[in-house]
Amino acid sequence: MIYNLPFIAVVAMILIGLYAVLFKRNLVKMVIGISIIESGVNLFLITLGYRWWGENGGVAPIFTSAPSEAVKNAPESMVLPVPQALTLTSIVIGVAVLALMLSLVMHLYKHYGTLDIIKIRRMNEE
Amino acid sequence: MSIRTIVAIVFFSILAVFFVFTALMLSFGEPKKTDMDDYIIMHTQNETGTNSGVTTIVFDYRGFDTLGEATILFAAVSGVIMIFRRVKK
Amino acid sequence: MSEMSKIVRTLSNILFPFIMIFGLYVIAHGHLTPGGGFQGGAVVASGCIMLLVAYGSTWVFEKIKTSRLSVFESLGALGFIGTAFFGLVFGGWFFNNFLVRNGIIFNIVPKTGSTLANFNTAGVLPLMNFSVGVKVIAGLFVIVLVMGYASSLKEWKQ
Amino acid sequence: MNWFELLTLHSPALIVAVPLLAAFLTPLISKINDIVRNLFVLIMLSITGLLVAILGYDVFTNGIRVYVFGGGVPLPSGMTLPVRIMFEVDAMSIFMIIITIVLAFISIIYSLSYLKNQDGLDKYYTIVLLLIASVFGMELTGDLFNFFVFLEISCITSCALIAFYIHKKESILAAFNYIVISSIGALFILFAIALLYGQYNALNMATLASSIEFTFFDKIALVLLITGLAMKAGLVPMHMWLPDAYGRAPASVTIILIGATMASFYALLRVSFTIYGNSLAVELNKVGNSSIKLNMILGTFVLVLAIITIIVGVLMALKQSNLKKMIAFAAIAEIGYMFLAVGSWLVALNDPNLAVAGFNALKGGIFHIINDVLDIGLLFLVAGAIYYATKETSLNMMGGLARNMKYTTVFFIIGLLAVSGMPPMNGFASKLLIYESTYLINPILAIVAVLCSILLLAVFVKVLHSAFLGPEIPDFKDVKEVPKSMLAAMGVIACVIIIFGLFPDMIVNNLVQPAAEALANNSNYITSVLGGGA
Repeated sequence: MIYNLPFIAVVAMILIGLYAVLFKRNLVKMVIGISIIESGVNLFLITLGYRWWGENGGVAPIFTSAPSEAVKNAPESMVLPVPQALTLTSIVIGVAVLALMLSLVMHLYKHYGTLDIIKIRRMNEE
Repeated sequence: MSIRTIVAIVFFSILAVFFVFTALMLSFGEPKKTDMDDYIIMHTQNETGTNSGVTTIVFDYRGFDTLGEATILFAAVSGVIMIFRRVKK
Repeated sequence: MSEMSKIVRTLSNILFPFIMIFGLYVIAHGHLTPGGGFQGGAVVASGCIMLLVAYGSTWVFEKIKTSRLSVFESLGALGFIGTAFFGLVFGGWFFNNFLVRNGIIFNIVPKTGSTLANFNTAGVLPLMNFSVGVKVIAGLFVIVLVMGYASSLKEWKQ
Repeated sequence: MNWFELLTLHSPALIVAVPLLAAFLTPLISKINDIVRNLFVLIMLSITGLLVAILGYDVFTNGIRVYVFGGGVPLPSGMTLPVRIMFEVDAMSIFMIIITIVLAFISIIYSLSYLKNQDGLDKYYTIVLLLIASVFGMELTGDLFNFFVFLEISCITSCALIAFYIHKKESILAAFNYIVISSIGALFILFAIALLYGQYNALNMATLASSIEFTFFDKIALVLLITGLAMKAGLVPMHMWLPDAYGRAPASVTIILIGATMASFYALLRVSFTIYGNSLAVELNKVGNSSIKLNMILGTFVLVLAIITIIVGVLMALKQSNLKKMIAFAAIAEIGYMFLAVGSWLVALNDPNLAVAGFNALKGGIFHIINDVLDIGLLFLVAGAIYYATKETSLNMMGGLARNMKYTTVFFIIGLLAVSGMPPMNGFASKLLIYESTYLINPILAIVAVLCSILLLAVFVKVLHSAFLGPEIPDFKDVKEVPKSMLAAMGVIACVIIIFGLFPDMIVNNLVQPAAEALANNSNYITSVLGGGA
């Protein structure tokens, strides 16, 4: 029923984030745009690892709380674990890049007094 | 409409076409090949002793990625401290 | 960021232990339930940042030196890479899980389903979880503390 | 198993782990005092240098070495696909690691005196060690997602280092531009890796290389990977961050940034030749009777961009007044030469009569990586020395420095001749290889390349005249020579340049030749992981 709705959501997030980075003039909005692209790509990684099973979908690959019939036919009933591990890494990368960019934006505001990238570039020219 | 925005619009539209095409062509819910993940799901308990499939990958099968991730956090923290080093009372 | 009102401070005092307990639980049971070093560390760090917001960054900055926090962070990172080097020394390969089945602690292989005796399993993983948890708590808290304190100084308010 | 075999067995992992361990220890050790910290960093770097030498000797004697993290055998029992992360070291990665360890040594020795009176130095050395470790990781790894993680570490660390002079507002802006562009590039690379994982459920480069059948998604993944990596390597349409980043960072940081850019160039080679190596001969469409294959399209695309890069790099270099930005634009032109060599090899891949010329072009391109790194590195060290002595970067303020900075002038002349490819220096050897082979493929390429190289010579002679010769400037009268360790760093590079220039075949035969062969055919790259399966 839901065909590839998640992938359309992924593309929407990536394009919105790209729009914010390319066309917005405020520095903080550019940083927000990059984190939107980041979460879009993370969603793409997660949705690649989904596997449909039975009538109510795949089960998380954790054996402590998995229902008994899911554990019996184990590999087919469980969702792929590798993309989830990759997304963990990519989320932490997003946090690190965000922290660095925001500290640079604070310094740019202290030096140039404005958050508008066009004004900053003009001030930087002369 | 400066040249910069025109170039940005062209770049944006090319990428938009690429991404929309990939989204429409991909099939959700039935991955083509899954043998690496099946191996991991079946061998988590007796090979690494954990019940959680994700944590075995994060710390044992692909532990080196997590070491890279820890260095990324370490680099970001020392980068931020280095950038704010002139902040004294 | 200046100090919050008395009510907010007392409430955050009450709430802080519960957030810490939950965060440490998520770190400790990383190899059984979903979660682990990074997620649990982020929860505890959010508890600390709640205190930072409640008490104002100027007061917290005097109390906690950033150099001591970065020492904690280096120790966490050393714990993690040290466990990897121990894997090289004992288990023969870098990042080898040498405690499963033949180690002294954390060496049992768990059974499916949530039984209480499962904590003592999964070899190297709990050690790595603890060190990464310490590292994430100290790291995230230092970032927000330094940014908060810098923004409260005169020169940043143009 | 005595300790030497043990060290060779574990050397790929230790080459990345030792700098990481040093980076984690530096904040603790720098609490004692500065001398101990500098000594500690140098000792750890020399251990890594020893490991690089051991691994290099081992790979050149008995072929590709695969190191599996956490397990022993690449393929777990009863599986055809590897599960764990693997380091795969062949002759090309050894070539790149040698460049990185040389740059790391020179940068640390140079920064001992160049940044002596700066504050925040313990964090500086931590981040420099992390950058060195991440460049090593990018060049050694055999796993695609692991490459992305190390690429991201090199992004963050080089952005923090570019913003080292926090009191200068231009360097903060340069760092912000750099982090924005490289994080978007890295996200495109991650999207491409996710696409490839979705198709083949494999992240290992060798497994991907053997199982790729160039479907629709592989085309998109190839496009995204090439744009992301070309953005990091500084190809024309996305090169705007490079002059600011190289120009505003301290000179010792710029040396390692050049190494990081070369690592992205190596990754581009690795992706297009090893992972997509088997599908380069896929026939895309037919024109008349001749069939247009992927390598023709990719080759012409890279060649066109290379020519534009060279022209833009040289012309912009003419216009600059800031010495460091001028050298940065010259660096862009040099990257254009490497892409020229790679593009001509791609174009000449399948037709028999041009095969030898194509392979010579690839050898010239790879040899040019190490030459360019040394020449541009030397020029940046000279620019740093001038800044250290006179606190002046714009050219029209300088003059008559030759009187009391004799050694720096000699090093500048050597660097000047090397960059523009004059005979005694190493630039000539590799550029000659590139000119010969591209001339056979398409004469216009060689003509444009030679002209731009002469223009480059004109640019730097202008710099020589305005900065070093010329009349005595009153306020530079008491300028004294730069301290010993900076001269030593520059001297080492100058000697290496002259040695490479006088005996180029020594380097080409036993260093560049195996690297080019390792890159040209990916068959033994695949078989060493999948065990003869492919």
